[in-house]
Amino acid sequence: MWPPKKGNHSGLPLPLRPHMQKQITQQNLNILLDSLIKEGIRVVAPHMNGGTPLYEPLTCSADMNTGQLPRRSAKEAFFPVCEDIMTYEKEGQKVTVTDIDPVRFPETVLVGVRPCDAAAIPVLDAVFSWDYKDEFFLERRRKTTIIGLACTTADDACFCTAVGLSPAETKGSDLFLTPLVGGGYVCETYSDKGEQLITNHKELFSDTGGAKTLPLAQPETGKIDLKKVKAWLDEHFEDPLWDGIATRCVGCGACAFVCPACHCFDIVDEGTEKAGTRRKNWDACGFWKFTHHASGHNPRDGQPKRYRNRIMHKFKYYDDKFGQTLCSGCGRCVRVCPVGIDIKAIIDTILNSEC
Amino acid sequence: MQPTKQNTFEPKIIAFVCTWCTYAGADLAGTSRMQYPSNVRVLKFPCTGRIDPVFILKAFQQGADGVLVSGCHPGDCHYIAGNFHARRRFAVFRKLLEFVGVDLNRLQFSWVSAAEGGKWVEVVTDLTEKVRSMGPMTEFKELAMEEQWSGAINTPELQEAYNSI
Amino acid sequence: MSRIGVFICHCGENISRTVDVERVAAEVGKMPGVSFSTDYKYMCSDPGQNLLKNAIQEQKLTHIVVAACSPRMHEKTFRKAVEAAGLNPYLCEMANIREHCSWVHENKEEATVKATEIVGMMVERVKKNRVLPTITVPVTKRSLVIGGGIAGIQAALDIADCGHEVVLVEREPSIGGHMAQLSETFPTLDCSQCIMTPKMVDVANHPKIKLYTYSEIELVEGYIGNFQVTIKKKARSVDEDRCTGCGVCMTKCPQKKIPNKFDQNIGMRTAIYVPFPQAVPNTPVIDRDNCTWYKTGKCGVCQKVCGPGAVDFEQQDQLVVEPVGAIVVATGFDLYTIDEKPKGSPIKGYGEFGHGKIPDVIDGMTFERLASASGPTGGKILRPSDGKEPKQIVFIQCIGSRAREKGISYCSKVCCMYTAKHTMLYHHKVHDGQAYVFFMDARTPGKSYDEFWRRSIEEEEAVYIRGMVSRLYQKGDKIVVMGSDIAVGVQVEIEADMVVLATAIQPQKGAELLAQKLGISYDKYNFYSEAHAKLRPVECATAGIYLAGACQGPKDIPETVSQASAAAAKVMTLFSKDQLEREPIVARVKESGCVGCFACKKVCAYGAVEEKEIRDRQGNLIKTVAFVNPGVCAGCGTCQATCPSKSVELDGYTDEQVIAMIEAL
Amino acid sequence: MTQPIDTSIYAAITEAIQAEAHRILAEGEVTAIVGYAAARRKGSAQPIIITDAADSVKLIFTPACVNNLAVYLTKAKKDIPKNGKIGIVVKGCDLKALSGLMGESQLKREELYLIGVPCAGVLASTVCPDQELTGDSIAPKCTECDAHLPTGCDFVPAETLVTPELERKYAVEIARLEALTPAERWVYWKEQFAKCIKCYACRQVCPFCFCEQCLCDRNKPQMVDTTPRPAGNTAWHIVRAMHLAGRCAGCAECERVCPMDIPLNLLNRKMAKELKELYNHEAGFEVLDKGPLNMFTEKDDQSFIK
Repeated sequence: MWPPKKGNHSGLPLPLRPHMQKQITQQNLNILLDSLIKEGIRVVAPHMNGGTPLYEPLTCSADMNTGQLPRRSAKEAFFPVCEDIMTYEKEGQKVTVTDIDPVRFPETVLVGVRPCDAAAIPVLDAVFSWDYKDEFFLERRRKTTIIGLACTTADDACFCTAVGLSPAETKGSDLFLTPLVGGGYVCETYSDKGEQLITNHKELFSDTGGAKTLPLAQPETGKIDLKKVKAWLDEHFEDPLWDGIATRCVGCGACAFVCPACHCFDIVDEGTEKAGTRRKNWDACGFWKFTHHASGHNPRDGQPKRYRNRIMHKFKYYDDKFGQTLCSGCGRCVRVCPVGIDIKAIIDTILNSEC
Repeated sequence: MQPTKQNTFEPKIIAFVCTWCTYAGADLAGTSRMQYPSNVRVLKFPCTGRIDPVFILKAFQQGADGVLVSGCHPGDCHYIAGNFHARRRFAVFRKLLEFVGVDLNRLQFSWVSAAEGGKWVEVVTDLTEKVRSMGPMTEFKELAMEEQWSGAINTPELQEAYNSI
Repeated sequence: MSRIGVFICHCGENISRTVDVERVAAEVGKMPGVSFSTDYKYMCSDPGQNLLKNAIQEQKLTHIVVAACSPRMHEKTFRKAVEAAGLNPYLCEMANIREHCSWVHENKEEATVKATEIVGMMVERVKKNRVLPTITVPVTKRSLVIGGGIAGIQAALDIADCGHEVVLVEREPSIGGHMAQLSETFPTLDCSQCIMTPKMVDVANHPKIKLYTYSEIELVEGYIGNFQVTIKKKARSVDEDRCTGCGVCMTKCPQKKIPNKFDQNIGMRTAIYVPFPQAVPNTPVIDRDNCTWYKTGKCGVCQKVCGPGAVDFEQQDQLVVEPVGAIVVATGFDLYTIDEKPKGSPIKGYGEFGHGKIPDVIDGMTFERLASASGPTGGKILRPSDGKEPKQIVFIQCIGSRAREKGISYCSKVCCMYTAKHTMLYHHKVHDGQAYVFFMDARTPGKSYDEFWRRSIEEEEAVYIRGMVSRLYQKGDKIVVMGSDIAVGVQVEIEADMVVLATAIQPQKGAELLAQKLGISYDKYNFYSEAHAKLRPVECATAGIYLAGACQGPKDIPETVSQASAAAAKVMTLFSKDQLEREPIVARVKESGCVGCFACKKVCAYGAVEEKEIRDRQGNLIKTVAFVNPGVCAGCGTCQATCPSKSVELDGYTDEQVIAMIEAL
Repeated sequence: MTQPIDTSIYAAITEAIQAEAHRILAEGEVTAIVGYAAARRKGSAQPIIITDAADSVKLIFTPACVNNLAVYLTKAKKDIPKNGKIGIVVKGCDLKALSGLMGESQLKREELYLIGVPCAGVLASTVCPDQELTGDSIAPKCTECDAHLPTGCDFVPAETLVTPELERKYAVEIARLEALTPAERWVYWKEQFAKCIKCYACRQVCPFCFCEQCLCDRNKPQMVDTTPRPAGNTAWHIVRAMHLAGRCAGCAECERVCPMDIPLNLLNRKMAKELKELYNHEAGFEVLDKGPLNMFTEKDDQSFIK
């Protein structure tokens, strides 16, 4: 199985070129979502939880609020914060283990997904399906339709354009919405699932009437030469730069947990002697425990080594394995880092470094 | 403790006690053949100073409807001052639990000496009666069943189906 | 995988009457990890214990739960049995289904369910039990006795007679303490010095007793069996080895008018002095505050007259370290001094009864010195003001004692008896005099005590007036004492020549400072606290330290002597073994997790937590962590509940064990 | 309440810090200085550790200098090479953490060179770092600040500053929650804790979470469930609040860095309030031998004990 073949291992249908182009009013979009909810489909969309924007299941379309980039990425629809994978029960000397059946995962429509979030999802397909096929991830992928939404605003943490994406990037979306001046959206389908959704609710969509789309966001960052970054990383596993940029890292998992592409997880058993559950939950390479061996040895024994792994994994290792970059420039890690570590600034530093 | 009859709620009470005083007081209640509700389960410690607030939290999480912490009267500590340290620790911890929304009627602290078999019976009976009238401690039990939305496997219909059972 | 054996006891019918023991055994047999489960009529009987032992061997059991009575009853029994069968005793736990279940519930169903759960809880606990080896600590078979009064002397002699070395430390220049000051003792009226001084000489001559007088405890380190005590030998200005005790220096000293504390400041002494003629050792001390040499640099007469050349003005305080295995604290008492309030004293009500203002108002101890044949008046009762014999004398009891409003709530215990004695001594010496006693109650429990008190009234003609004195003032050369006789209900007014106050017994000044050095606890009056008021009355909660005499609370001489012998017996028990064995329920630090915040050290009442430096092979300091001295740790576990990272753990009550029990419910 | 707050002296403070940093590094009084430097995003600041006097020009102080740099001095978090004294830029609130750490044997005063910063306030985590400091944009902790001027430092720029009276945001919120029923409070905190993803940013930035291995990372026994489910989250935050009781002096870093906006400092302030009422204890104003939960008096309140 090593090295993995680059390409599609997931068995999921490859995205199509835009196939169908339609238009929908805001009102009809709401009707669509409400009817989906009524059908028992889980509709997940950006929503304000108190003051915090998060992707969450809606009980009513009116709760959708696409005004801000959700604090956590859309990856959790496929790779939950925490999920059960099996349960155990002991009686006497007998142990009964019951696996969680992915068939029970709900049908889901993920709507209002930002391009940087949607684009990261097919990138994750690669790692969850190259040697071991992670049915937990793949079943959720199969059961989910992704409706992307073009960005009209960006802040100075955004850098999707720098990693070759854009506020109009359709990668990863089954259906892609671009807001129109005066309300409503242009809808383009990029997969059978997207087409199916329109076909099933034909009455809510109309043909495009040449209405003008809203001006899209223009993140201020220029393009990064990812090849050059990788080339530098290929040569600089050991470099004084790492100490310089990561001494201040305090070793939390905030960057990894909000990242649309980070996908490390831990498996823990929770419960008592008599019964319990094996659970899979997010993990982060910034934690000291991440590579802590049972022996007490820790090969990544300092924060710079851990932070180096984060950069290496995103811009070198994943590329080596799957030919893709593990960063979609959403800027979440830049915004949440408690000590202001800025991945964009670090890439800039790498590019500007002498050798 | 499972409900013995339908619709009668029997609370589960966990008691963390000091071996030198309250445990001995409970022994005395036994040798004196006093009677009290069978709901309490006693965990013996060398001293209330050993009782970590996490144990109380854990007890609630494991389904306790009421928790009792009982040790030696001030000045009587077998280890000089363990109960004084415990007193401060729990004075603060109960305020924290109250602030996050735990009804303090479910958490009782007492001093019961080795001679106070009667007081042990009274404290246990009162707490059991009080908690029985309050009904089950649902907060932590419900919490244990909850998932992040992304990890939930039951769809709304399933949820409804569960609820109707 | 553990192979747990569970044994359910019927306790005759005590348990089986309300608990269906067969059902419990069957239910428990199904629990994970339980490989053997049975019930038996009497587990604690020989056949019961044999059942247990055989099962351990036949079933290859690794952990044991005995469900029976309270572990306070039979835990030791079953742990011994388990040990005899080859298992570590700490792999055996008891489930209390008698006192906590069958005896307190009547409903058989409920009791059976509860018993099953209790056993289940202990099954989960025992799985997490670890093999705990018994802890042994070496014992230094030398003892320190602090205080050279009758308590310290008795304890020192008893221990030394047993063949163990004793280091006796006394703060004053001579041993003897308060008992040496007394004239006669109740209830036999034998002369105190006659019975005391031979014991003092025994101490001085005992080959096993090392005596440090004019010395104080500076520092106590270590723990039971292994204390290191630093003693400060104050400069005597006289070389003890050279001095022959001839006393010429004292006769030649020009400073002759220094009030002698031993004589309650009525008698006078010189600047180079021994407190009293029978002092042990008989080596004088120079009182540097009153010595002309130290004040002006001139004089030096004592040095000139000293034949052996023992006087040494340059002598310095010395620190000596003595290793000992046990400590007896016998620091005695002090008297409530109503005339002057000691600095910082919380006691209210100083300056009452004219004490300190009216010269003929004296305290009981001063009366002892007046009555003593070796005292300043040669045993004659004479007024300090004019040296006349008082013909009317008033004794007032409970001065300070039992006065809650003043801050001393306790009874000083000896005053009733010594006041009765004083009336007799007075009557014997002043045949035409009349003694009056104001008292609240007469407390005379003790062998021949009440008879003694009645004798003072019936034969020695003392007049006892039940009631307190309301006012007392000087009128000419008389002292007018006004009070009420509540038994009769009349006001009483007596024109007395002399008034004697029975002042309260208090701990020595600075008692709390010594307690802090020793790491022992004390009550709100600063009396030292015993480990248990009834069952461990001579031991401190701090292992290896014992109490004797009035430092623990007011006591008379027989009681003091008994306690001193008891303390000596405790010391000898400790010294009877070369190694001290103790239950291994002690805290241990997991050094890898410890960050050295020392919260554990801050809450440890025993001073068992020390700081330990961890260094790499080059000797560089990696970190400083906590270390629990297993010899000192008492096993309360307060450190573990306090440790934020749970890097200290109490063996026998680990978090794993506790959580397992909670999770079993 | 868009009350403007005067931060005009911050420029002078920046200059003074730079000059002092240059001097102490050049003269070898310290081997490193922990301070703030400008970052890429407009107006933003980030912690910086400098060892070269020439780098002292990088040091700044602005309303975006939000971090409590004390976290860099505790062993479990960071190992700045300790071959000499360390200089550190501290606001009054940060200084309180330092005194706590000294009381808990984690730091020694003589190993530090404290550059105290008179501070009128810093920006809330919810606003962009280029905003003006006002009564609205100020961090909630600054509305309750009682240490605008740090004391006992080795160097403090001479300026004094006027600080406006602001509504005490935590006090108001605590009072609101206290007025609710336990059930209502439970609902409130349940919603808050449900958001937690166990990224442990709160723990990692906390100067007092200096344990090498957190109790909540242990699995023998598992005292607290580690998964980010509502049950484990609730237990984690309760245990953390208890461990900080009597120690936390309110730098509010936990709350600032929480990517899920959980009002963690509310718990800590509530605990501080209780400790003040019960034992008249206030954390951080002096180096204490024993914290309030490592000591007792015989007269402590026991009205809650039967």
